[in-house]
Amino acid sequence: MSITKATMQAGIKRLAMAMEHDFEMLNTIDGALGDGDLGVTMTRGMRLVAQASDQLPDDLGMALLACAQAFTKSSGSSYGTLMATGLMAMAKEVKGQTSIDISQISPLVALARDAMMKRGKAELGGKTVLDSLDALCQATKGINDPDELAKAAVNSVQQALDDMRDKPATIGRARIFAQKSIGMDDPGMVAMQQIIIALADR
Amino acid sequence: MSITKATMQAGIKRLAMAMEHDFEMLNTIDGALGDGDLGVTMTRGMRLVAQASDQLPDDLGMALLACAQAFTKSSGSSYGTLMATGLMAMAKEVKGQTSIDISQISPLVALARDAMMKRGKAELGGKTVLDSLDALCQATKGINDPDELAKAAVNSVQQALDDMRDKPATIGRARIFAQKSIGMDDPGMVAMQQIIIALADR
Amino acid sequence: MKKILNNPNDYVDEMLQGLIAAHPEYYRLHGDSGKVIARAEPGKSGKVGVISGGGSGHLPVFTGYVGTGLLDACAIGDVFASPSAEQIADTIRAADQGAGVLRLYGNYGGDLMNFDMAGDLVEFEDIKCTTVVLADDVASASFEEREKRRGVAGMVYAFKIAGAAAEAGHNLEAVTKVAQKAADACHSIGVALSSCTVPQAGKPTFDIGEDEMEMGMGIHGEPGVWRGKLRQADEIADEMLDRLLADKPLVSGDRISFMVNSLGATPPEELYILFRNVKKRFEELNVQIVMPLVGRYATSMEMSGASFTLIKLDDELESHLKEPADCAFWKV
Amino acid sequence: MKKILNNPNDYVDEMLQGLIAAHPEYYRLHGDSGKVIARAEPGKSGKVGVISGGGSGHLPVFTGYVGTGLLDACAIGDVFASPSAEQIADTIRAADQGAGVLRLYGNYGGDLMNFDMAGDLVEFEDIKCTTVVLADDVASASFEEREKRRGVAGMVYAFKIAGAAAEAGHNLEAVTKVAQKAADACHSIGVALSSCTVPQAGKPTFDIGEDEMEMGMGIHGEPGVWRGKLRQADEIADEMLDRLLADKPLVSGDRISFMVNSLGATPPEELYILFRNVKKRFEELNVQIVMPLVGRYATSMEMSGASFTLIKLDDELESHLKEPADCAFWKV
Ligand SMILES: Nc1ncnc2c1ncn2[C@@H]1O[C@H](COP(=O)(O)OP(=O)(O)O)[C@@H](O)[C@H]1O
Ligand SMILES: Nc1ncnc2c1ncn2[C@@H]1O[C@H](COP(=O)(O)OP(=O)(O)O)[C@@H](O)[C@H]1O
Ligand SMILES: [Mg+2]
Ligand SMILES: [Mg+2]
Ligand SMILES: [Mg+2]
Ligand SMILES: [Mg+2]
Repeated sequence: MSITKATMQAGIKRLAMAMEHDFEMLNTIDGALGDGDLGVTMTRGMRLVAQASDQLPDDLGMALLACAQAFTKSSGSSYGTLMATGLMAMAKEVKGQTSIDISQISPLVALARDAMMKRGKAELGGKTVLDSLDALCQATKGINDPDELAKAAVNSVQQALDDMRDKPATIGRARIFAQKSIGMDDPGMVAMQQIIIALADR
Repeated sequence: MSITKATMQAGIKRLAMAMEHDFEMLNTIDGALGDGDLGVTMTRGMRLVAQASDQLPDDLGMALLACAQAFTKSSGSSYGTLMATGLMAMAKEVKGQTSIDISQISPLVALARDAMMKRGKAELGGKTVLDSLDALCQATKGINDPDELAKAAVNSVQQALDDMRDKPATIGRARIFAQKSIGMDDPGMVAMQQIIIALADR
Repeated sequence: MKKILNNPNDYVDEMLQGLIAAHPEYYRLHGDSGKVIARAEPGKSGKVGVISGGGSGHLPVFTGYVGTGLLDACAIGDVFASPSAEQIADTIRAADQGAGVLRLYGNYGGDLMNFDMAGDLVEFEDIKCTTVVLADDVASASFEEREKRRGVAGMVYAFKIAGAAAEAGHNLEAVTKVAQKAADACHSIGVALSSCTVPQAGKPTFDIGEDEMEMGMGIHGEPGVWRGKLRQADEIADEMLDRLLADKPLVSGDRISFMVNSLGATPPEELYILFRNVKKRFEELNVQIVMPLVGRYATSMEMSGASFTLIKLDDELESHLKEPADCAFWKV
Repeated sequence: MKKILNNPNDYVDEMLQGLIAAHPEYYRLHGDSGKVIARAEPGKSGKVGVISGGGSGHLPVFTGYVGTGLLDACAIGDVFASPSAEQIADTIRAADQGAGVLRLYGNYGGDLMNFDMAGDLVEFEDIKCTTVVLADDVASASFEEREKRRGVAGMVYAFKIAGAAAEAGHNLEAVTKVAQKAADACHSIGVALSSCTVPQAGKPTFDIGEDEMEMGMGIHGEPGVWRGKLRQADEIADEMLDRLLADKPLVSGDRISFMVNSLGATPPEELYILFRNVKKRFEELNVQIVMPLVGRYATSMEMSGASFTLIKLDDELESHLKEPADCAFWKV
């Protein structure tokens, strides 16, 4: 099975709606340790992506680039910039392709993860969105069945949250509240869980 | 009976002590409608006058001028400047004299009152120190007996307070609280009452 | 009391010591009262002296405006208190270069008496003095009783224009005349959102609710026109402008300068939000704003709020306004 | 909320509109994001561009310092939020005169990512970019972990020095080198007495008792070193100086510049009281303060408090510091 422009457009629609739904929840969870704008970042970004969705090019690399640009335009917050970084890394890889085999997903996520690590100068295990992406990448490796893939993806980001919850924050605004953050979920990881649930259509 | 340098020095001593004693009271009463510095003004001024007292010249005009300068130096508040103005007007008049007959007191107070009216651009009846001085001037006119003079002086400033109490303030900082000031004594008039009591040694 | 100070009684002296330590190229202490500031380099001989003075707590007013093309000297009292007549007399002496001295200050009872009295003190020293009193706060009295108005930020325009005229070599009469013209051309109004604290008092001068503002309040907390719920920036600006324009109607083609001044705590961000509306309104009227001033020009320590000052210009005022001037707080 | 504003979401846009309306001789909008400010008159062809950017709410930082001998362009985000990578890319384009662009900004996670990403965006347009990151807040990390420190008011010295080097015609490598030298020479510390309010949040960023202060607090309210009873000005100044001098020991004969900066509400009166003690301390050390800066150079809207910045000078830094510069907020 493979992903085409139409699959992507359907995914964008679900994701944009999910982000509207999670607006308050993401702001609140970010507000507890940071500046409370994560819902704003995700809805602003996804509104621009959804607007561009009808005119997406068939080249999926160019399509992903357009999504990345929506994030660089709409916000300067860390998560928006990291999203753009990850999308750009994937865009570079699939440039020229009009479909992506689902077996490519795991290596594409790895590319995004690595580009984001470089951009944010952060390590794995630091209780950030990177840990969600790493879990996702590992869990989806070698899976060819779409249903199985969706299930593994959704489970992996939940598992990442469970694994990290009791660690202190080490990165971003939450770092200065390291002690307080123990037992609390990282907002960027929660956002990634909602993204994956929407894309996986679960 | 007449006033000499020695009489003046004794009066200064009593007045300086009285102003230390009334420091809080005058600040408080000024604070109710103004900026609460009237005690500060009077103690600062009288401390300088008391300091200069030992070296006072025999010429009572020059002696009064020295007192005036103590007030121009020590404070920029209205009352200090008015005191200096009144003292200067009297100083001009008695320049060259080494004694002042007590019958001269009423016309000297009139001179002070008029100079202060000019300086402060205010009228009589406005519930200010001018009304105390005017009452004082009227009440002491033509009296030659020192005891009778002292009694009349002390009574006049009390009477002035009673007459003005229920009028609104029209001058200085208290003017903006005109309504609130009805029923309250004017701080400058209270200060003049204490000055007269101290000088009259009652 | 959210103030950084040592003994409240030393607030003004220590402030002046710091000011002079930071800017010895502009300011020096004159005389021994410790509260008279003069230009580091006196004006040239034969120049008319321009002095001012008043209570502390309004920086850059008054002391800050001692400088070339501005004031020659300044007498500073305690916070919100007039300097003494003796200090003002010293200030006149510091500013005199043989051509007389203009006393240019705000309309407050204590200041009026002390500047007058200082004139008496220097009279016998043959220094000629003239007086111009700023009375620009339209909220403090009606147009018919203009002479009763408080003096507020319009002062800054008067300092600038009188200072330029003196620097240009005009005589005392001419400098006084143009200073009076500038003073008469100024119309101001303020709005306060929170109080300041006088150091020696140790508590806020007035109480005001967390969601309240007061229109027309004076710079020492003198009561204003109304107190009510805090409004939006554009509404506030519109009302302030309306009040100024009622006092001084303008017609298409008029030229003005305009100041949006912070009373202290209100940040420049918010002054620019106000100015945005001011600019629009004057564009609609086809009135040209020359050299707008947006910033902290006349303050009340940490009071929140802002004031507007409108000065209607003619050629003479405009050219003096634009001439160079230089002090630690303002360079033209 | 004691703030003068319209819709909180329009705070930054309206502020920028007002800024440009007030000072069209200095600033213009570049591009169509509405949040990139460039010099009204671009620098001359072949000049290295110097840009900065960051969150709003710190005027004159960042936008205010666009001007001759300072920044060429600036990207401004929402209050306390980084501008987007796209806006920064536009800023780089506005500043480029063919000789490359130095990105000079404060050490905050979001800004770092966005300035980097902006570099990627303009790379294929053949604009060469270099980076210098200010990390001068000694309270935010130890000397051993200097690179983790927050960037605060030292920024102003770096803008001035890099801007002067660029204006003098040095190439990108040389401008970058001296900017890095200036950044490394800066040591700052702040003390906060009260919070500011982010317009969109509508309530103070942090609570602090009426008689409390916090030593070492960051300009967005990041936690400091200790919180306790408000101390006297001289004690506060002494502790701040001691912390700076522990970070950067000085010896007799050294030359420095020194900034006493208000975070917003703290009035100049109190800055001068602080400076008085600073001056005395450096006189005792026989350290010469060149061009001291006392005023509001890097603020957090209406926060009360102050910061100190010490920059150790050598001949190169000192001469760039003294060269002319001109923007609406600062003229040298
Ligand atoms: N340097 C970084 N590296 C990786 N992830 C990061 C980094 N900085 C922030 N994040 C992630 O972004 C989330 C916060 O995003 P956002 O609210 O946009 O940040 P901010 O508002 O502080 O710019 C965090 O929960 C974390 O998962
Ligand atoms: N213009 C004036 N004419 C006459 N008396 C005045 C005038 N102004 C003030 N006073 C008197 O001075 C008193 C206040 O003095 P003071 O506290 O020194 O004033 P301030 O602190 O406002 O300068 C008033 O109670 C009043 O009696
Ligand atoms: Mg956030
Ligand atoms: Mg953010
Ligand atoms: Mg008083
Ligand atoms: Mg007083």
